[in-house]
Amino acid sequence: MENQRTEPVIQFALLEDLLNLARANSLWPMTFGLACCAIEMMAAGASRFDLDRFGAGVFRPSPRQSDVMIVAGTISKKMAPAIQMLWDQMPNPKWCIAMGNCAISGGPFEYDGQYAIVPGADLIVPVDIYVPGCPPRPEGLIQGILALEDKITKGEKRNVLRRFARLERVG
Amino acid sequence: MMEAAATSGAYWLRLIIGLVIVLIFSQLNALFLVWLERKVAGHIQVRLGPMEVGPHGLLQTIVDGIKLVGKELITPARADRILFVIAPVLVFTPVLVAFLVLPFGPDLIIRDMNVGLLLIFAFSTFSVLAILVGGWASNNKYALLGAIRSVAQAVAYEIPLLLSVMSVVLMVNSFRFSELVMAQQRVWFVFLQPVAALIYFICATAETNRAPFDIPEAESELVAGFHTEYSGMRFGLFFLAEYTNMFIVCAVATSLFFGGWHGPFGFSFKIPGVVWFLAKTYVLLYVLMWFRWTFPRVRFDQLMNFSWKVLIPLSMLNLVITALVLKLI
Amino acid sequence: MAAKDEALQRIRELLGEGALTADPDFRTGVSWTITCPRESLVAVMRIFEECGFYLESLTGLDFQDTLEFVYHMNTYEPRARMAVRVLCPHDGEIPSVSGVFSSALWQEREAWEFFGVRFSGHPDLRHLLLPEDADFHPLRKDFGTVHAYRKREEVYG
Amino acid sequence: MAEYFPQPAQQQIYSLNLGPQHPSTHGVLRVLLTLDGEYVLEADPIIGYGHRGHEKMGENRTYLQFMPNASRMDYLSGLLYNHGFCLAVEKLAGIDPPERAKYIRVICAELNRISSHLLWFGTFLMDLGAFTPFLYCFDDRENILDILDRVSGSRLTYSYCRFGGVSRDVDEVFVEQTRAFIKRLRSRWPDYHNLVTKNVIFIHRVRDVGIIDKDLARRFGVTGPNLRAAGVAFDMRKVEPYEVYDRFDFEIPTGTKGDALDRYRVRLEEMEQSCRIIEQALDQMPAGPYRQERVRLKVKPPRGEVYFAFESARGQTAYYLVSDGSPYPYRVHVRVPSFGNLHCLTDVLKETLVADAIAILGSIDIVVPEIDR
Repeated sequence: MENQRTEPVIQFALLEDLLNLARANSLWPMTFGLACCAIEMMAAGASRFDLDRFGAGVFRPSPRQSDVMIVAGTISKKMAPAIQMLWDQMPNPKWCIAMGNCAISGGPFEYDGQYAIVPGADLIVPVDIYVPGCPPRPEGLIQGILALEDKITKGEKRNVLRRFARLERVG
Repeated sequence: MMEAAATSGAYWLRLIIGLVIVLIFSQLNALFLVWLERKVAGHIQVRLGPMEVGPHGLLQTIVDGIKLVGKELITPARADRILFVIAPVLVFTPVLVAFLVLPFGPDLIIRDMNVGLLLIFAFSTFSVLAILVGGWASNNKYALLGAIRSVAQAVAYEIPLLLSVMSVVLMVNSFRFSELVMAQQRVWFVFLQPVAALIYFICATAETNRAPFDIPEAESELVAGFHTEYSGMRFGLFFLAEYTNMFIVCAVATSLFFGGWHGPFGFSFKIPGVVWFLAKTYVLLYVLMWFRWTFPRVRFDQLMNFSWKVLIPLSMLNLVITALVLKLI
Repeated sequence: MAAKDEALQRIRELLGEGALTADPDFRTGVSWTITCPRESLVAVMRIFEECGFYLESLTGLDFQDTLEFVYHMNTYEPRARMAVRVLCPHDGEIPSVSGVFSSALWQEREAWEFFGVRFSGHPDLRHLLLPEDADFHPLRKDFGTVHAYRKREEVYG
Repeated sequence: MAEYFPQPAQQQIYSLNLGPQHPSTHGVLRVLLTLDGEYVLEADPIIGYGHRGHEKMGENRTYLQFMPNASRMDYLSGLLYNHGFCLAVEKLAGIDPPERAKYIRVICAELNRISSHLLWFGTFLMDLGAFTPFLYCFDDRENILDILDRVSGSRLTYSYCRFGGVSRDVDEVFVEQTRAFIKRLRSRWPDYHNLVTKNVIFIHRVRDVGIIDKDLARRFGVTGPNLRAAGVAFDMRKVEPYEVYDRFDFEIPTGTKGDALDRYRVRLEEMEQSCRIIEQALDQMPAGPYRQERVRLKVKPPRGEVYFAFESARGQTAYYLVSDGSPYPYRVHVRVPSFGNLHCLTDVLKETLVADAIAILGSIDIVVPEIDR
């Protein structure tokens, strides 16, 4: 009963699924690095790892045109308001990946009496995916992005456009 | 021929069908070009480019388009609302007009006007206006800087562009595309007018804001240039217009200098004209992409100097020599 | 070696022999240490400037009884580095050397916000690394967690 | 629309906020530009967006616990910082690592220097608008990361050097891989020169742009390749040879004018010199232990201080350690080269174009978290 009441009057299930599928397979990250992890983010976009294969290699410099914010590095207290502003400038729907231990919990820089950093991106913006590591390897970031895709399509099996999914179904 | 049929229903039908085809073709073509660009860039840069969505990522740009449609459209609080909304529409409409006169094949011209060439250049200035409006209305310093740069660049490069085209027009004595192409049945004008062709191609690169002349949207300087504040499909329209513009300048180059629908030196190898035309256009498009992924960006004052001090005198000289030679023959 | 010897000679004339300590083995990475009273700091720095030195690093040390600022000077010669050490009470002021070396402009801003000692004569003493509204001096030993807070002679005595 | 420009003649000067999120500020730098049209009248770099309090952290942990911080300051040349910190502590505590360890450290440090310069090369060209060299450099850089990854277990933030040696010994595969990499890198130079150095647009963009001359460099304490481009052959590896650098035959490349083109050439030549050092070190590397067994994990240096300067990829870097005789340092201060290199921009950026300002910012090679510490 509870479920029925919250359902919308008009069902856009198919359209919504299609949109989610499109969104999942075209995640444009923002060109936005904070510290060490930014280099691994660049490496993930570069030749060997090539995020562009998954349609996530279009690094947009403007927050207005990006879908996912990869918080790559330590968030200092001075930087935190800028990150919040960038997040607010991004158009909906938008996602956030906290890349590296610093963005997850302050990482190696968090201790009693630390005055300079914000321990965790989730304190200032809603985070969808956490990618641990100091810094995470590019493979880790790629897995994080794939996990975000699965989250958007509400399940790995439903991301029918991805070649991995097709291969798995055959095999 | 057209004038006789003007009153009949067949004429209108033909125009409407043509418009629909143009709309669909231009959109699909732009999407395909974006995909091509990403693949070309990928292969130049020892990587693969889009691979996962569709075979070799063919569906990638369609998926991108659907996603852009589903994005929130943000109008900045201090923007000039009306102009801000109009600009993306303004940038795309003139692009469509150009398709009406492009000679895809001997029978594949929607409207073979006697001022076809002029029409294209008249409307191409429109996109500069749209960029200016968009950059101005965003109320963002980066966008405004990009818009200003774009206007200055367009003013500087429109002149040598038209001068180089004029030398071809002098040889044919017509602005009509079909006549321009027919004149190249035996010899393409690129062999008779190599300087004009070169100048045209350089200016066309600048006109479409492509690297190395991409200073209006110079990513490392002006964030995203004039479309910094645009989100969702409004940004998508700017993006599609850029690629459609590229197609148009290359198509014009094909019909002016590379023989349009003709094969080389009168041999068509039984291949339809439209295939020749598109093939040549895509080769030129590939060259444009090749430029982009090879060259660094020029500086603003260098760009201006190059146009005013090199290209304009050179194209002027070329025009005078053409006129003299034509007079002597 | 000319620049180093010339500077040494002139500082010896200014401050007297007692202010100089040599480290011939270069064990601490500094060839000469100059203990300088606050009021002659600018004069010493001017000598260094005229002899072709540059201000390599400016940092402070916090002790229970005093603050100490260390200016590392270097020139483009082997083993030429010299340290100028200035003592300053916790609520004192130090003359700014930004008029002599431009690099001191930022380094003094940093030292000010970290140690809370004003540099008199600095044209633009704003926060450098900390947020603009920061009202603490993090490198003072009474701020945050530190392992030890000692008197000066416990470390250097 | 009149309210936008009420008095056109007086409104021509405006300020532009470059960063902290901007594609070419290399992290979180913010530069406040005062512009007249496209000309920069004043530039005020505002730093501190990456401030993590490294120096404060040094005061409440042991020397070994501070080691990971060392490589996270300048993450592009993390091993060099790690190496320098180990050398500083060893000097303070009087530890002498075995010969083999010294050679391993030098080889890895120089590999790291090359990878740092390669990344600079890529990002500099990206600032100039060329995207492809960036990916070529990353492609080459991955090979270095493979080698270092294999011996140290980390791709970016190494803690490979330990007090009295290195954490693990290297094997034959390491030597082979390193030699193969040097061969590969040398075969790539013609590509880079064809793509970039001989490119007319590139040369016009960087020649006579952002001149940092000797005098300006001295006033602001500019060091490293930026200083050498101005014609001063000042390199800690030659001037105050540490580790085993005095046993190798290498040159210090210098420029003449100190413009962006000189800085570009100096860095390219430095990569080649690093290759020479690595080759000689590989040839001379002795067998033997790779670490001193007697070093305690909790190093306890005697009372005193040390100021240890070394050459990182960006210039002269120094650790200033003060010990009170306990296993915890009393004070850790780091002299970072990018600090001075960035500060001199307040002078250099004056009366340049915005496009040039970006090119200069790219050419001096800064790492913002290193400046902010």
